[in-house]
Amino acid sequence: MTEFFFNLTWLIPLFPLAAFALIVLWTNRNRLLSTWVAWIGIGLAWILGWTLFFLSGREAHSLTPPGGGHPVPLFSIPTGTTLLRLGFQVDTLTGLMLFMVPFVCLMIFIYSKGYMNYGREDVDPRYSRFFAYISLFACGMLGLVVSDNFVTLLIFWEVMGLCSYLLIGFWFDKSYKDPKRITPKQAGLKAFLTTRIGDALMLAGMLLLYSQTGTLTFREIFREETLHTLATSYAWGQVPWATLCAILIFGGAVGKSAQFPLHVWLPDAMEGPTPVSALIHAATMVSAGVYLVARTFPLFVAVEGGTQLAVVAFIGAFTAFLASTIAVAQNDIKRVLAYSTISQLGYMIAALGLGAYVAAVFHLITHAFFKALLFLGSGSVIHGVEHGHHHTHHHPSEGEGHGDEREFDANDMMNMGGLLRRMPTTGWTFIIGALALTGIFPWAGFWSKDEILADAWRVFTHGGEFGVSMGWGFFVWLLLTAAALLTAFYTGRQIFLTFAGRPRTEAAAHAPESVPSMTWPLVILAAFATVLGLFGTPWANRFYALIGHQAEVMGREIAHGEFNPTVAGISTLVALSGWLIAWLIYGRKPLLVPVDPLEKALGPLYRWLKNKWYFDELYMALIIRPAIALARACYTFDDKIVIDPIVDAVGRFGRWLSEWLKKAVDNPVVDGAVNGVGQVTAWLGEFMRATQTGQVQNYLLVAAVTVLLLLAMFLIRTWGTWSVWLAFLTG
Amino acid sequence: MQVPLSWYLIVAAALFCIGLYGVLSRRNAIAILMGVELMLNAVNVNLLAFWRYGEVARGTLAGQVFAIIVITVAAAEAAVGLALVIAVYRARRTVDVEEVELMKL
Amino acid sequence: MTLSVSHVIFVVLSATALVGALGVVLSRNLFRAALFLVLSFVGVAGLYILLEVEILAMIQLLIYVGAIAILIIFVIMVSRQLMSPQYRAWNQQRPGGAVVAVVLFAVLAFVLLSVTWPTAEAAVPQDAIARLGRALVAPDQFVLPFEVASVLLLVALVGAVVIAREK
Amino acid sequence: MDILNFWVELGRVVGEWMASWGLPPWAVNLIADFIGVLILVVFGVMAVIIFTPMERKVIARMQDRPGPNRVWPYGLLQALADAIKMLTKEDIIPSKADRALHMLAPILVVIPALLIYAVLPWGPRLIGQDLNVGVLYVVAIGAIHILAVVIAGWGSDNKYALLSAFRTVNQLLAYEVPMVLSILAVVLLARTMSTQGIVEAQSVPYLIVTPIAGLIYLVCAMAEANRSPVDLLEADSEMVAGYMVEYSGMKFAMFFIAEYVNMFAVAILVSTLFLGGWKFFGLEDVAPVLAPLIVFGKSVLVIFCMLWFRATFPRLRFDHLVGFSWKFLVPLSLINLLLVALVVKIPVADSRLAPWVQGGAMLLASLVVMAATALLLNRAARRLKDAPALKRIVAVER
Repeated sequence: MTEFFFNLTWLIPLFPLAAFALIVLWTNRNRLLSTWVAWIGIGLAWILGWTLFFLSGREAHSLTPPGGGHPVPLFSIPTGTTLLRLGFQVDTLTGLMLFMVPFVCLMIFIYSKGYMNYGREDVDPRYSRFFAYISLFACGMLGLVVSDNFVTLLIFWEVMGLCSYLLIGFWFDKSYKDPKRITPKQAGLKAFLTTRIGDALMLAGMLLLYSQTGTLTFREIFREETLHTLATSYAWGQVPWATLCAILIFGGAVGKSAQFPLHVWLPDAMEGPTPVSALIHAATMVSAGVYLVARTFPLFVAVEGGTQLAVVAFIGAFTAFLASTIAVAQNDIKRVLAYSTISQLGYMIAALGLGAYVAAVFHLITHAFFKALLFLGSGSVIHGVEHGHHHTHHHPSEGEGHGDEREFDANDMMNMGGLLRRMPTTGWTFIIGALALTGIFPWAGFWSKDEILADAWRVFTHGGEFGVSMGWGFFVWLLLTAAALLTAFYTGRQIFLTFAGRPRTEAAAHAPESVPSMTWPLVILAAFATVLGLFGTPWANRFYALIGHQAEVMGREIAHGEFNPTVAGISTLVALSGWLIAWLIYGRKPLLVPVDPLEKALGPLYRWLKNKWYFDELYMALIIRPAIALARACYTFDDKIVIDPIVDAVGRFGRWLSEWLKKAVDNPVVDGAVNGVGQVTAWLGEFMRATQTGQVQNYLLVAAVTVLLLLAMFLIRTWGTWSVWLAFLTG
Repeated sequence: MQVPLSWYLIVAAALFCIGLYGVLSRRNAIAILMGVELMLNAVNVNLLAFWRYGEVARGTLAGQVFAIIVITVAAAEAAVGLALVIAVYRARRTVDVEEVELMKL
Repeated sequence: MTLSVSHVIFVVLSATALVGALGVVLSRNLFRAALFLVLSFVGVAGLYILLEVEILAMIQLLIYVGAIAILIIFVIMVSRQLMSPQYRAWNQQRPGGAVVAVVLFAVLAFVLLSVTWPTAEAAVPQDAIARLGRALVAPDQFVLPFEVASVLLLVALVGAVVIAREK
Repeated sequence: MDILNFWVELGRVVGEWMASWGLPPWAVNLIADFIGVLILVVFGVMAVIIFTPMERKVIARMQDRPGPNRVWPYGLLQALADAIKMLTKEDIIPSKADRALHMLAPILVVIPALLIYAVLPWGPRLIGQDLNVGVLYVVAIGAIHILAVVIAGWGSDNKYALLSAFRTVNQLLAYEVPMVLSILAVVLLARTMSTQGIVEAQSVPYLIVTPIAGLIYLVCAMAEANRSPVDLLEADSEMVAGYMVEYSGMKFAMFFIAEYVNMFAVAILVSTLFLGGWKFFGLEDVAPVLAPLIVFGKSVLVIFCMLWFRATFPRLRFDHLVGFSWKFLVPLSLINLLLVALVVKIPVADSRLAPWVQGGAMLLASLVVMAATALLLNRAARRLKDAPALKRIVAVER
């Protein structure tokens, strides 16, 4: 029975893909049908996904290395002397992802119906297309988590890249009065190109792996002897192949999971519809990067104390801190969440860099739920404010003036306030999500984040399993704890600015609660954000039981995360103080005008943070401008100095040659021959024409005469043997 | 006393040659069609004569079946041929095969 | 060689058929040519009866006389002004055609008369028609030609309608 | 001498009598055949004398008028008077007509009408020639009838006559198809093409077994025999008298005779194919001498029905007539043929029961098809009634 369901794995990505095809090809005229097709597609994937999750949990003992996951081979591509075996697999890590991905996707799909204004007059004109895209997106993520090799993984990875481009730029016709503000079209392009850098690195890593091992299947690469070979053979100097490949593959994760220095695309990706933000930044795309590292973890730990883990840990921790600082100074409700996402992903990456495999995956799962909740909640808020704005726009009141001279931004928290009364369901679920995010006991974030911090502390005090030095442990712990403080602060700021106090605009005052198809997913996700952490408590860590053995290669075991009262205390204290500071600044005395008090207090630092550490400007100056300049230079060189003259010369020579040929060869010889043939043909035609009367009866007469002649010839030829012929006829 | 087989065959040959003459020398498409019908009839006479004088002893029926199929083909040919004649006549007011020569240069 | 009634009948019938055929190719008046054609068909049908294939004789009458000849007459009536004397009935190759036809007949007759043909000893079975019917639809005999012929008929029917329909 | 088997006995006795003169057998046969042909021809021609008065009287009664009543008795010898009148009339040939064809047509029209009598069964063993392709023969002979009418139309050098010839080809060919198909249904049921065999095979009259074929055949036969209301070939009000317009005197009489001979033949055929021929509840077995009377009685019944039709229905428009055949009768008869072909394949264990079971199934299926047809026609008629063009016409008429 288990076997049977495992062999159905290939269906999981197929369901959303079929939904995509159906919508694009047939149902796109009918919005309701498209909605249902998408829902059914992801719903079936969800049912099958959970089935596989529970089955894989039950069969966990047989799905651990060295046997690896249950293979579901699809087909083989002959590549010269070897076969490239492509297929899917199920193991506990896949099962865990199948627990999270399709369910969160389903919630987002359901939410999308309301968000895209189904059944209202302002329904999105590309409504069906939206569902097609998100179905394809879900297909990409589901395919990615069930892949058992780098090839299919990369394919689905790129499918997601394509979908992120399409979805971030979904409102590609939108433009803003402010020329500096990034438009959805540009944002999509930015996301695509930025992640492309990581993808290129990852592809390089994959190719190197293939050149070294001759295979791209996880199962075969992660065999002990293969890993050992990789760890002990050197690319150059003292750099083993394993380290090089791991760092390159990590490049892909950096791009997809928006880690420093490729994090710049993610905040701008907020230009897409909010369900897309939830989909990209919670359930699917950014998780894919972390999943990639988790999936290829054996490669990362192949070399004892290698550079690769240090790189991972540093980038993760630094990103977590960097993003949380930027989030403090953002006013766009979704951008705050975006930076929060980057920061939380940094946590996971850092945890992986310390070898805290279980903690990272645990946080990945819990984070997906509460971040989806937060994004959908913010979408609900934006939606409400937009409708409130429309409401006031249709009934303009005399007292309200400032909405008209500048563009109204429904995403701006400064335009909100006091929404808890207007949108109770959204508000309370959002607050639950915020508590989970900031790591308040007993919500999910507390347990997962605490486990990461505890692991970091343990590395600092006891040393890591994979040769991670103690110093890294402390560095990571410090940065993550600081980030936790900032997280609590900006989350509190967000809550107080959005939901507390009094409405600062007419739009916020008239914002209605969202439709049930939007609020129900919020409630369900809130429930999960509350209880999910209880499955990962240090005393009964189900996650450890499930995936703890996944990373056990080269004879090493992953330590069981233990409860550390000191760390837990510190982090709780930090989180509470973050909330407290936020309350002191924004909650105690609610804002009445849209000016952040922090701006005055921090001065230049605020601007520094507000402008995201000037990363965009830096990249503009360091990379994009030089690249464009280089391209110009190449173009000039190409066109004006080298290529053009050569082309001209070749052209002139050709012309001269052809002139000469024409005079010397063509006119006398070829033309003469052609004309001669023509004349002969014409003459022959005139001659033969007489026989071609076009009269069928003429032809028939000729045929009859011919038959007669043949008959006569036959008779004459056999005259001597006439009797023989007769005998033949009669016999 | 039976009629010898060769009598039938000679009558059929005569019928065939007369039909051939009609096909070769007539100008009117309908007349040509009639000549073709005569030739087909000659063939049928042959088929049935051979059936009667050869096949009956063996108990097979190929001659009759073949004759039936020839008649079928003749009917189809007449239907299509006459339809063509009508179409040509309607378009060009003639059924003279020598005047229907638009395709000729 | 003794002559019997069947010889006489044969001569009469074949004379009918041949006279009819000659009438077809020699008469200027197309309507009369068509009637001669009918005469020829009737003569041939008589030959069939003499050959003891009554069913084919009846089919001959039904299809050739009842359908084909009538259709030909119909078309002749439609295009009746083409029978006026200003239209030439014969083309230039008439003498050539005549010579070819005569020579061909001579050769065929020569060959036919030189061969010793078998005589019909066996009697035609009583259930010949039933056997013919079964043979036409028996899978191991003629069902395929039969079906092909029916498809051909259908195609010809549709084609004739399409071709002859006024636009 | 067996009085109950009088006709067959009579033939035998006459044969023996002639043989006693010392004639060779083939001569006896020849003379006997000649006598038989003579009887049949005379009897066929007698149909005119019998049925002309009948038609005129019956229709007159239906139209509530006395009909011919001058020639004694009750005007029943009117036909004889007409014949004498016609024989004395001038024989006219149009000056530009094709004389030979003009003369040929009246002869050619009578011959096939009489030829049909060769295969009409009058009783057990009482038949001109029991051909094993009997019904096919009847249909084939019908083709010559068409030819004759066309020749008449062509050979008269008359506009109406020529139009009539065109109509002939159209109508008769159109109605030949469903006629052959319905005959084919009967042949499938009886498993023989011999008319005698078909009569013998009818334990139940085929009109009851396959009413669709019967009715279609009746309609087609009327069209073939050119009877009103489907006498579009000679429709007086449209084309004077059609192909007969230039014929007078004796030649017209030939056409006249042919029509009645044809009608009688058709009536006998209907009774043979669908009414059980000379069978009448076993009476034919008891007294074969009565068989011809049974056939005659049934035929008169059929002819009465034809007259009834004539008196009841107005004449059809020509395109309606042809369309009725191609669009209605042909599909229906094809369906019927399919039904029959399926039903005769119903396996019945007891071979004695087989005809009854198959007949019952056939009747049931026929009734279903007829009901469905009626339903469809009703639908079509209703749609037609709602058609705007028709509404306009109705409005104008009001």
